[in-house]
Formats: sequence, C-alpha cells, structure tokens
Amino acid sequence: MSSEKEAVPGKVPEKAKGATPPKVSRRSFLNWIAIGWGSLTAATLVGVAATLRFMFPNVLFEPPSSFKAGFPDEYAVGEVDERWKEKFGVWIVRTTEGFFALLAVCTHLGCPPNWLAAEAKYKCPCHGSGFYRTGINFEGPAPRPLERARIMLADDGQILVDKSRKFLWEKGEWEDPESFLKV
Amino acid sequence: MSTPKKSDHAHDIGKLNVIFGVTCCVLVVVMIWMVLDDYTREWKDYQRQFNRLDMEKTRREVAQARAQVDRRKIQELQKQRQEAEKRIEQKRKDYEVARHELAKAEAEWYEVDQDQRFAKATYDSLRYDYEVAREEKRGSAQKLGRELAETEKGLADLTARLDAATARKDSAQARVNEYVGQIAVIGKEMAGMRFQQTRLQQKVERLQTNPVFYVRNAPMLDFMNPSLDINQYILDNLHMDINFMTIPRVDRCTTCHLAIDQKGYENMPQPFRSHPRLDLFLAADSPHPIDSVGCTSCHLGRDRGTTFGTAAHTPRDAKQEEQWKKKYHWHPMHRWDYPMLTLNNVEASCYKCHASESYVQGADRLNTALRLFEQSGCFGCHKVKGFEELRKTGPDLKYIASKVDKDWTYKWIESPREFRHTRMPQFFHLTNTNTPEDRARSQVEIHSMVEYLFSVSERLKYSLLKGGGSAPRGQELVNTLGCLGCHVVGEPGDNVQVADRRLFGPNLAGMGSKTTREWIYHWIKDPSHYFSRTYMPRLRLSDQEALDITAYLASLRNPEFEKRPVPKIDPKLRDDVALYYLHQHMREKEAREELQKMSDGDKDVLIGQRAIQQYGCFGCHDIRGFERAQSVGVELTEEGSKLLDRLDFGFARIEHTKAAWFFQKLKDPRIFDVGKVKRREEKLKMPNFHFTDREASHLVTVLLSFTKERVPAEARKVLDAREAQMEAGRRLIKSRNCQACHVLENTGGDIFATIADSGLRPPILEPEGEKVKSEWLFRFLKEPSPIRPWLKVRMPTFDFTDTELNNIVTYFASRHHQVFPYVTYDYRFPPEQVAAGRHLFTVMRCLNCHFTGTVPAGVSAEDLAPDLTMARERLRPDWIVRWMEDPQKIQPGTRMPTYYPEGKVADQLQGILKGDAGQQILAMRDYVLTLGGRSQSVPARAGGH
Amino acid sequence: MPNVREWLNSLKQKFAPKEGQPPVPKRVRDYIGGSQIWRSFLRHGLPKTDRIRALVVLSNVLLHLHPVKIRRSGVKLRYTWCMGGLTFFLFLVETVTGLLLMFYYRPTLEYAYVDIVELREQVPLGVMRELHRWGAHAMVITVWLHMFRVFMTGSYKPPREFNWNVGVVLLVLTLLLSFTGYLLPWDQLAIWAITVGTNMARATPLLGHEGPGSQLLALGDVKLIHAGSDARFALLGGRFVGAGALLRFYVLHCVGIPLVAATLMAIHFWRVRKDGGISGPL
Amino acid sequence: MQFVKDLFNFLSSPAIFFTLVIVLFFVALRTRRLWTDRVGTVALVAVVVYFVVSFFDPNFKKVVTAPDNVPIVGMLFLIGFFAWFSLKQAYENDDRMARGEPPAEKLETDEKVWCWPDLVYTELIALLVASIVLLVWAILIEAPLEEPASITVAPNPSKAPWYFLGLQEMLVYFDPWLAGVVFPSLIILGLMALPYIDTNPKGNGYYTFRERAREIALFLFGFLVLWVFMIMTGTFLRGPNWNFFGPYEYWDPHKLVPLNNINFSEFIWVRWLGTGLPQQWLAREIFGILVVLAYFLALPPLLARRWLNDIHRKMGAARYAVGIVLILSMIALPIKMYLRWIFNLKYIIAIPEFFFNI
Repeated sequence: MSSEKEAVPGKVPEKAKGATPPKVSRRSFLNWIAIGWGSLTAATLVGVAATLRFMFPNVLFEPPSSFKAGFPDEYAVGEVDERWKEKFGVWIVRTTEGFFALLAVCTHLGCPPNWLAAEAKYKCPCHGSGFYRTGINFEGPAPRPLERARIMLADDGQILVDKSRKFLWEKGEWEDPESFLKV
Repeated sequence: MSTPKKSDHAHDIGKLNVIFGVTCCVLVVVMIWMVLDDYTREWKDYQRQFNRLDMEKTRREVAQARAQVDRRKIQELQKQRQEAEKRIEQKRKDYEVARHELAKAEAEWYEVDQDQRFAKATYDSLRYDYEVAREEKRGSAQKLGRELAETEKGLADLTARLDAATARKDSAQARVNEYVGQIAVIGKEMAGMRFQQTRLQQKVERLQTNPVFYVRNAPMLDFMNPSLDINQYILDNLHMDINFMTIPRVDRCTTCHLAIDQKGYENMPQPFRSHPRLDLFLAADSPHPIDSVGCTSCHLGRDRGTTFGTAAHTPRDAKQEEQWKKKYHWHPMHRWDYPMLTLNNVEASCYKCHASESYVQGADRLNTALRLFEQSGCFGCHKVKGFEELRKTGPDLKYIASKVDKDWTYKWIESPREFRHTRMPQFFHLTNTNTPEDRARSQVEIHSMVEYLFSVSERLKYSLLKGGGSAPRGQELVNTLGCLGCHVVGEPGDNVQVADRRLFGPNLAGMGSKTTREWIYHWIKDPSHYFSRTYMPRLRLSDQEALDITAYLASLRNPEFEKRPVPKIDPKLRDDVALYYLHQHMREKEAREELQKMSDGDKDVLIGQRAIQQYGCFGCHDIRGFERAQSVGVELTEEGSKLLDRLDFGFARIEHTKAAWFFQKLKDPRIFDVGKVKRREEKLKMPNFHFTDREASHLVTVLLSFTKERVPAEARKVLDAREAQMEAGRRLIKSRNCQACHVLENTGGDIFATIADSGLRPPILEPEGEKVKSEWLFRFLKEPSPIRPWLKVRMPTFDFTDTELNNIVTYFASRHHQVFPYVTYDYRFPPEQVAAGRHLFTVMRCLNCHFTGTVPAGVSAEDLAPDLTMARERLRPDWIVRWMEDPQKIQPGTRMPTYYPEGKVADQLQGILKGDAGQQILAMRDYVLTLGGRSQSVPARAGGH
Repeated sequence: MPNVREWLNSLKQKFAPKEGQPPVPKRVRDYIGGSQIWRSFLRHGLPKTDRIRALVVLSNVLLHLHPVKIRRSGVKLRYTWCMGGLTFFLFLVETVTGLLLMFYYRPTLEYAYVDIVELREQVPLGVMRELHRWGAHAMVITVWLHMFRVFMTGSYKPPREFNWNVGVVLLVLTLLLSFTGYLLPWDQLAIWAITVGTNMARATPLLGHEGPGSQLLALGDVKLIHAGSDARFALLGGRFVGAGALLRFYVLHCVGIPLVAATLMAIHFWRVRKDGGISGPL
Repeated sequence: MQFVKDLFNFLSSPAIFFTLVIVLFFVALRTRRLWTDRVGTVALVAVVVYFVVSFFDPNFKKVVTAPDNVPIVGMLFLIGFFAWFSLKQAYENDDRMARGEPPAEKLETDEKVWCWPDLVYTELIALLVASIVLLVWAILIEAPLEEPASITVAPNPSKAPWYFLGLQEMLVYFDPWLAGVVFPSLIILGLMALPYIDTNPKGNGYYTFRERAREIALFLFGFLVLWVFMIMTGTFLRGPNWNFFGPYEYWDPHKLVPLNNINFSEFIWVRWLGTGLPQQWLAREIFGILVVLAYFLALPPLLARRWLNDIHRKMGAARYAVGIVLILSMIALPIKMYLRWIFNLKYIIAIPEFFFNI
C-alpha cells in the first residue's frame, strides 16, 4: 500500500523488480502459510488426542469383576450350582433353556442366603427371607427378588460371569439378553 | 524520510512464512513419531505371532471337530426338519390360527401379569403402612387394616386370574409347539452336535487379522477394546519387597507366555508353550492357580516387565547367555535384585510357603536338598529359623575316650576323608591354610583339640568279650538284617554312589582301625548307652549275633590310615599359639606371665578349647564345656535374599551371580581368600565338606530357598487338622529314615537294591493305615514281633517314647482318613458263614501261600504270605474286604491273586453262596477272623445278620 | 563490645531531642517513610489526597483490578450483595487452606482416610480442614447468589455477554472443584457421592457404555465403548471409584481446575473493568 | 401435634408440595404487596419459628443437622432472603418508573466515588465478616467424616453432593442420560445462550420486574423451583431407597412404596389396543417417538403462530428456535413429573435395547 503511494516514475524498475518476484512468491508464501497452519492444526490435534489417550492406561489395577465359571456341560440341568458361592458369591443355575447367575446377597439386609436343595429354595439365615429357584422372593421380609449378574460365553467356550452388571427383576431387567445365557 | 525504506519489517516475512511452514511440518512428523514410538512394543509382536500360531492350531482343530460330527445324522436331521416344515405348510391355516391364539393369550397374560404385580406392590406397601400405624397406635390403623384385607382379596383374585392366563398361554404355546416344536428340537440337536465346531470356528474368526483387528489395535484407538493387550495377575497375598514397603506382585508374564496356563500348547515354540506341570501349577483346578500364585512368586524375575530384558530372565548357562545376547540383546538387569531363578533352582521357592512341611510333594530336589542340608549339619554353625531345635548331626563326644584313641582322633580331625567317606568336614590344610607355617600351626591346634576332648571325656568300662564270633557270619548278618538300609560298607575313602537315605548312618569301612571290639559289641547291642539321642535302633541281636557282627566289623581295617604318622608337636610353636590365644584377651606382658604359669597340659587344654570355640565343633557334637556356645557361622535365614553386593567374590573368577557364589563357596569354602593378605584370625573358617557338584548345587537350592519374603498366612501352606497330625509322625519317619527300608508316600525302599528276592524285602507300607488296627501298630512298634518269620531283614526296635508312637500311629491312620484310629470292632460269626468261608478257603487254596501258626517248609519266600492267625489282632476287618476285592488296587504288584476281577466270580466258585462275590468275601473274612486264638470263644450275637 | 557501646551512644546523641526539631516518633516515622525500602514497596504516602487515592489503585497490581473511581451504585451492598467479591475471597481461602492441607494429605487408598482423621485429631490447627470444606460449600452458595444477582440486574446484557459466559464457565468450574474435592476424604460419604455423581457419566450418549448410541460404536460384536473405555473411565481412571479416581480427582482438584479457574478469573475481572465497571443502569 | 405433623408430612409429598410451590411461585411473583419489608420480616420470622419448633421433632432435627445439610439450610435462608430482597428492589424500581422516575440505581450512577477507600474498604470489611463467619462455622461444626470408604457396602440412601441433588432427584423421572448428561448440558448451554436470546434491551443494570417479567419468571422458575426446590427435596425429603419421607417421618429403610409404573407403549398396545407389545422396537415405540417429535418439532411453530406470535417476530427465527427448545426442555421436567404422578407413566419412549428411554 505504502509503496504504491510512494511510487515515483524514477523508481519504476525498482517497483517492477519488487513486484514480479512477490507475484510468484506470494502464492508460494500463501502455500507455505496454508501448509504451516494446516500442520500446526494437525499437530495440535495429535497432541490433544495423545493427551486423551494418556488418560486411558494400558493396564488396570482393579480386581477383575468377572470370572470364568467352567464349561456349560459341567452343569446339570435343573441344578443350582454352589461351587462359586464361597469365592464369588454367585449361584449358577441351569434350566432347560440355559443359565443365569444369581447374586447370593439377600435383598433384605445383605446377608448371604443358603440354597436348600431339599426344599428347592434359597433361605436367608438372618431374617428368614425365602426365594424360589428363579430368585423370586416369596416369604420373609425381603422386598424384592435376588439380583442377577451378567452371564455370557467367553472366547474359550467357558461361562463368563460379570458381577459388575446387575439385573433387577422389578425393573424388568431379567428380560435383558445378557442376564440369561441361552444354550 | 529522505532515504527510501526498504520494508517495514525487521525480517523477510516471506522467509518467515517458509520457516514457519517447515517448522510446523517437522512438528507434525515428530508428534506422529512420538505416537508410533510409544505404540511399538515388544510384546505386541509376540501376541501377533501367537495369534497366527493359535489360528493354525485352531483351524486344525476345526477340521478335526468337523470330522467328528456324524454327517449322516445331520443329513437325517435336515431331512426330518424339511418334512416338519412341509407338514406346517400343509396345515398353514391351522398353524396361523394357533399362532394368533398364542399372541392373544400372551397379550392377555402380559396385562394380567402387570396388574397382578402392581396389586402385589400396592398390597406390600399398604401392609407396611398398616404395620406402622398399628405399632404407633394411630387412629388410621383400623381403616388401613380393612383396606389391607380388601386389597388382599383383590390380589388373590388377580393371582387366580394370572394363573388362568398362564395356563391359557401355556396351552396356546403347546398348540403352536405341535407345529414348530419338532423343528426347534431338531435345530437344538444339530446345534448341539456342531457345538465344538461352531465354537472353534468363532475363535478362528476372532483370531483373524481382518480390518476389525487393525482398527481395534490402531495407534490411539487401542484404548477401547484392543485384542493385543497386556495380561496381568495381581497377587495381593504374595508381596514384593521394595525396601520401604512391600507391594503386591503384578505378574505380566502371560502377556507373552500366552498359553502357559492352558492345555494343548505343549508343542508350541517358546514363549507360547504350556507349563509342563499344569497338574500342579497355574491351572484353575491345580493347587497353585495362576490368579493367586502367579509366576514370579516361584520363578522370581521382575513381575511387571513386559520385555525380554526387563523381565529379568536368567540364562541357564553361558551358551544360552550368548544366544540371548544375540537374539534378544539380553544383558543382566542391574536394577533388579531378584533375577529369575534358573530352572534347577526353582524349587527353592516352594520353601517360602511350605516351610511347615517336612516333605513337599512334587519338590523332589528341594526335599533331597533339605535332607542333605540337615544331614550335613549346616544348621549347627549357621543359625536358620526353623532348624533351631534339631538334634546335632554328629555323635555325642561325652565318652569319646571309650571309643577311640588319641592318635586316631588326631588323624581323623586332620583329614577325615583319608579314613573314609564321611559328612565330617575337613577344617585344616585348606586353600587358605596350606603353607608350611599354617600346617605346622594347624597341627598344634589339632593336637590340643584332641587333648582337650580326651581331658573332658568320661570313660565307660567295657568288660572283655567272652568268646569270639565268626566274621563271615557277621558279614552275612550285616548284609541281611537290614543294616544296609542306613549304612554302606565301602572301601576306605570311597564315595559310594547309593541312594541318599542309605548314607544315613556312617560308612562302616575301617571300623576295625577306629575302635575296639568291645565298643562295637556294646554299641550294636544297645546304642543308646553310648549316645543317648542316637538314631541307631536296637536290632534285638542275640549275643552270638552280636559277636559275629563285631568280628566282622573289627575285621574291616584301613591300613593306609593306620600307617599315617602323628607328628610331634614343637613346644615352641605350641607356646606361640597359646600366647596368641592368651593375647586375645589380655595384654602381652600379662599373657606371657600367664603362659609361664601353665603346664603343657594346661596349654593343650587352652589351645584345644579355643580352637574348638573358633571352629565351632560343638555345632555338630555335644562337647563338655560348650553347652551354651553360640553358633559360629553367618545366619542363613534370609541368605537367598542377600543382595549380590554383599557377597565378597574376592579374586575368584566366577560368574557374578548369587548361585555361582554359593556353589563356589560350598565347593571350596576358602576360595575367596585366595590372593588376599590376611592374618590367621581374619581368614575364612568354613570347613570343606568335599561336596560333589550334585550335592553343592542341591545346597545352592536350599540357600536360595531361605528368603526374607514373608508370605502371609493366607498364602502359605496351612496344614489342616489331619495334615497337622500327620506332620509330627512324618517328621519322625523322616528323622528315623524309615523310608530307607519301607516304601511310603511313593518313595523309599532303598534297601531293595540289596535284596534280590522280592519276597524277602521289608513290606511296603502304603496301605498300612487302613490295613492294620491302630492298637496293634502301637504295640508292634513298641515291641516288634515278626509277622513274616521267613524274612531275614529285621524290624528294629527304635525305643520310641509313647508320644512318638502315638504320633506315628496317628500318622498312618490319618493318611487314610481313619479319623478315629482306635476302634472297637463288633465281631459276629454265624456258623454257616464261617463254614462257607472255610469251604472257599480250601477251594481257593489260600493256604498255598498263607499259613496258620507255623511256617510251612519248602516254600520259597516269594510265595509265602503272612500268618493268618494274626489277622484278627492285626487287620481292620473292612480292609480285608477291600483287599480281597482288588489287591492290586491297594498294593500294585502284590503277589496276592485277584480272585474277583471286577466283581466277577470264578466258575468253580459259582456254587457257593449263590455265586455272590460280596457274600463270599464276607464269609472268607469271617472265617479268617476266627483263626486267631480267642476267636472261637466270641459267641455270635443274637439277631446277627 | 566497646564498638557497640560507642555506636549506641552515637545513636543516642543523634536522636536526642534537640530544639527546633520534631519529636522522636515523628522523626522515626519520617525516617522509615523516607527510606528507599519503604518508598520502593509503597511508592506513595497515605491516601490523603485524591492524587494519592488514584495512585494507590493504579500502582498496585492487586488493587488495579479496580478503576480509580467507581459509580456510587457500584459500592452499594444493596445493589451488589458483594457476592462476586466473596466468591473470589473464598477462592483465596480455599487456595491457602488447600495448600496447607496438602502438606499432610496423601491421595492413596492406604492413607487418604487416616490422613484426614489425623488432620482432625492430631495436626495442630487441623481446623484448616473444616475451613476448607465449609469454605467450599459457602463458595458454591455465593457463586450461585452472584449469578442470581447478575441475572436480576440484567447485567448479562450487552456489552457483558462475553463476561457472563466466562462467569457461567467459572460457575461450572466451582461446582467441579467442589465435586472433585468431595472424594478426597475417602470416606463412605465421599466414595458414594462420587459414585452416584459419576454414574451419570455412564449414560453419556455415544461415549458412555450405558448411554444411548454407544452400541453403534462397535465393530461387529466387538464393543468399542465399554466400562473400560467410556467417558466415566476417563474421569475415574478405573471402572469404579478406586485408586485411580482418587488420584485423578486429587490432581484435578489441586492443580488442574484451579489453574483454569484462576486464568478465567483474571479474564473475568479484567472484562468487568473493560465492560465499563460493575454494571449499572445505562 | 401429631395431626399437624401428619399434615405437613402429607403436604410435603412430592406431587402436592411441587404443585403448591408452583402455584405459590406464580401467584407470589405477581403480587406486589408481598415484596415489602413487613411481609419479608413476617416471612422470615415465620420460617425461623417453623424451624425452631420443628427442631423438637427428632426426625426433623436429625436430617437438618447432618453436617453436610447445614450449608443447605443456610443456602435456603440466603436464597429466600435474596429472592425477596431483589424482588423488593425490583418492585420499588417499577413503582418509581411508573411514576416516571428513574430506577434508584440511576440516581447513583452518574456520581462517581473514589475506589480507595469507598470500595476497597467495604470489600475489606466484607472479607473480615466472611472470615469471622467461616471461622466460627469451622470451629463449631466438624466437617463430616464417615466410616472409611468401602466399595461393597453402599449407604442407604447414597446421595450425590448436595448441589447435584437436583439432578439426582431428576433421575426419578428421567433416565441418567437425560437427567445426568443432557439436562445439565442444556442448563449450562442455556445460561450461556441467555444474553443472546434475551434481546430485551430494558432492565440492564438495575432491578426491575415489570420490564422483564417473562425473563425473570422463567429464570426464577428454573432456578428456584426446578433447581433449589429439587435440591431441598433431594436432601431433606428423600430417605432410604430414595423413597419419599415427610419432614417428621422416621427414615425407615423398610418402607415400601409401590412403583407401579407403566410405559407409554404399554398404555397404547396393552391397555388400549389389547394386542400385546410388538416385537420390533420401532413399531412398539412409534407412538412415543411421534409424541416427543411433536413436542419438540411441531409445538414450536404452533406456538409461534398462535400464542407467541409477538415474541417470535421480535426474536427472529434462530433465537426463537433455540430459546423455545431450551424452554420446552425445561418444561419437560414438570410435565414428566405430573405424568408420573397422575398416570404412573414411566417412559414415553422406552428402548432399553439402546439405553434410549425418555
């Protein structure tokens, strides 16, 4: 702008000299600016993404909430299996349709009930709540049925029980496909 | 203003633009480099490789599974399904109607079910309100009560409706099932048949490196659900010591050792191979599941390392080290104190959890090594927690003057191995004390030690032996009575290669050169008179037998050793040594004065006492005057955890590892003094045991097993009540070397090597606990009496205390879950039963091997079986039944024939007791039990069978 | 020794009352007031004149947030409630007490709770924790009331839209500061309040593993968004409120959020001045 | 006495209390006479007396004096006071302006005072007072500290920090993705968008009600009723299992409240059409989806054409669209609450397959 104003006839060659190269280089400068800001944006994006990625560690120090419970054919149809009750607090029940995992925690005050095979019911030793084989409450003070845990088939064909996800009957969650393992 | 301005800018902006552009590009590149550099990890390559191998393997398995599916059956099922579908097609209209009905019934049920649930919830809540109101005596209670009753009625009504609706739904479902039920069943059956195949097929699909694989494992995206992932086990009970505190182990070994806990990968290349002992380790049903025991608790190494180097792998040998350096750029990991144990030392880790057990199942090397550690008496000089209360290894020297003479003792101390192979180590003339001056001085010390020992020794008066014995007969006795279970008779200086247990007692070579006939005679008649805590039992020898054996042992001489000279002691040197010792705790002038006052004998006693004190002889021998002496060696309780820097390698050119140092120390205890300038008292003192390489390497395992790792009680092997009961007995059995003669816990019977005739060997005791009655066993052990009189080998009398006997009896009973070892048996013998038994007895010709009362002549020992008149006293009746059913099951290889293979009755026995095997066995048992002395007098109880 | 005595004597002589001179206290004051140290720190005398009053505000970096002169309505408590000022003051209180608490508090599962108990029972003036906690509650309340006042006087209207936005962000940051601090005592109240609070993040659309649409982020049957990779995980550093969450919340509470908040506060105050001071009827 | 307590317990049940508050809010906002010193004093005394008297009830005392509930009680008083104080000034200004005078603040606007000492001094005193209050508070009341954290033993009820209890209370009526994520985001966005939507040039810098009646009504409805009132409910009236408990009721964990809630789709398919629910989610939820779409897409133009014509014209399409969506979202909360209370409606759209419930 200012150079134009100051332009005088005597300086013409100078101007021409100054004008022609910028014409070529302006485009290239523009390109360089575009490249520069483009890559800077890219670098920033990589940086932001890397920071986010940093928040997800490769290993976790949390105890696993899930456990492998053996192969389906190790369970008898119609039986309430107690082998995982002591270690994980879970009954695995096999019906003709498939499996479900009941959490051995009474819905009344949190005591662990016992499975009484002869009477085909879970009975809480603390206050006498009783539950059917399915986990539905029918006697005693328990306000709602036992909770189910997520159950599915692991890679190697074993049953995988995940206690971190619970399914509550009264919320209609027993319809959830993950609350029941079909065979 | 006058001079035209070139530009407003200090820099050429165009140039700056270029620089800016370039810098930004470089920044991008560097950022991407950073991400990729972080992304590249060694373990990912291993996982990719494993995926590939696993996929190939799984593909093969799919093919196998497919081949196993019965194709004809599948075809048939398919045909059936088609037919069923056709049937539905034909009755399409009816089927549609049924389905419509079902949908209606389901809708109706849904509504009623919801109503019922709501009514139930309302009722429950109302009931609560009513309870509260009644309890708080509110006015509304009555009204609520009425309301509750009404709601209950409504609820009952709804429940009935729900039942009806459910019934309707079920019947509608049944009608639909008439059409489609069969198809579902067929489908299910087919799926069941293909279950394995489908599952494996799915696994193959998961293992494939398809685009999904690349997206999951892409840099930056691999936080979501990567298939390449670090595996780890957090072991809350097995902590690692990082000095300020202990932290749980986090074993990441399975990140690369991907199939270590799975069966079926035995032939994979490392690191993908299955663990060779999945029955014992890692598998979920093994006693050491991976999620609670992990890897580094046994193997050591760095738990959190995920590269070959940072996991602190340790090469097996120099060759492997070279390979690793080339292949993995391996180098010792300096910043980790506990590198992995080499495989031969892994069993050392068993000890930190199993220290409470005298015998660790499966850890054969550790068991052997610990026995060697005990027998060598290492704990005598080195304090080790858990070994404090053991009996000293060497003999009591209280009566040494009654057994040997001074010359022999001198030569023995100077170089025991010159006399014979022994556990007694050599203290003198070793690597760092081998100069002529040292030797001369050592001779003074030995001489004085002998003088001291004899000066404090009591003397036993042995009467001269009446009559002589026959050496050949004695040799025969030694070879057959069972002496060879614990002793060998080798050539002097010979290191006999036999099972460890047979070296339990001293090698008998050279006995005649060592002691007198009188001593031998009295010793073998009753060892405890000389050494009250000896493990040597009494063999109840008759006088003649004892004389014969004495004659034989006295004839074993070591002429070389006898010829060795005992050097004369230079009194000047003795004075020097005495002065040296005196000078240790008084000023030189006083010491000289003191020395002046001393007689030669005093000097000997002084030097001898100090030398014994210095070398710690009392660690293995009871010596008068050293009852309260403290052990002289380094405490070894935490030796395995000793940091490498604390070991003085001196100028020894060996590998700088703990194991190598230990090994070298055991092989030549003084080697680390070589090249050093030391005064006598500064020198290493540990004697040379002349361990073989094998022994030394075993002891290295033991040393590595003594760690400072404190395993919490939950993780340690805790003996349950039964095991605790067994443990006391087991310790006795181990300390008395029972397994040298008897097979017990799948080990032992070492003496069998000397008895060719299998019928003449000591009995195998595996089934003993369930076989014999506890009271019989108690009596027998207290006062053994022959069961198989034809045996030459003789069960010794160990003179156990009653407590010890109880421990042993309980051990046997507990092994077989005989909770109550002492039981009263209620014998009832109906005469017809006994008669049938007797008949069977003759038919089966039991008395061909067994006998009643007297040993039949002319039967080879192999074919003889125990006297059946003892059965009543000795055997548990229910065991007899089990024995008869299948003797091989109880004692594999027994010569007792199996009369009822798989419960079948032989043809010639069909006529007896209706050919019922169970009845026949019972009859025979009853008959056998009547054979004993008192049996006839026991009347059959009323209402017997 | 003699030198000291001599020096004291000389001082005595120097300050001995002489005729025609002001009394000693005034002379001491003048001496100090005239010293280079005093002048360099305070630069001006007591604000007795308008010039000095202006100087006080202008030449002090802390006070120059204020204009030299201000509308009369702007100093009326009736109008401003002083809630913004109190919020800032509470922020300072929280910073100081928080810094002091950091000397005793360790954000680990082993120690967090016992350290708080120690603060309550053993640490001298452990009341610092009470100050910190109640100050935090008070700050939430004052910041709400500040927003309430700003709305009621319509002070978000042009030209203050931008500063209102900054204020809204600061309000959110205040809540986050309080929320992250809530976990640190590591008691039942803390862990469950944060569990309940962060459980909502599970339901973030797309990015929460129980949020609508998270199923769409999957490759076949490989779920990309699950409990170990969703929004809540980024917040907690774990699938549930545990060691990771404690550390993350600690870092955010002590460094991350205060840093951002302080920066925004500077902008907020600066904008108040640039937008014509505290608002008033135009 | 018991009767009065029962009455209060009854009145404070969510539906009734909420309705009362809404009615009271709108009536009071328009009642000039309430915003005077005398009424203010009477109200303050009444509330204080109510608290003091109620303190004799153990259940009331237990909840109100829980350490972390103390600030909420303080906040209620402060917000009540300042709400009254601001509206009082607003109405006074309105009166002045009605008389043709400028607002009270205007009188003081043009005159300027020195910052030092007028402002700085008042600030300093405010700081001192705040310090004293804080110190006394800290000395007298211990900061809460319960048992050591345990992931397995959840206290009943588990409550979020008190300032988020409004959101937690919302969880009763909406799924977490709405109550915990979408609505909070909308609140923040709405606040930020406020200066751009509100184009009313009046009322800038002084208290007034008449000149900005609609803005103030909407904002106060959101702030006082939907935020502060909900926090109060969540803090004082929600006990074990998040059940409702009256102020004088014992927090009995065994209390049973029927949750007989039913989805919109069930109303249509099961109750009305009687055909049972369709299997496919789109078919099942189509009515709910239509209702929600209508609420957000069809209602705004309808309103613009009929009742909010002038506003629509004044604001322009873009502002109107943003504003009306925000307002409809806000109103959605009370609407859903009433639907729940009257019809036991659980979800208008219920697609648990995708965690998509509205």
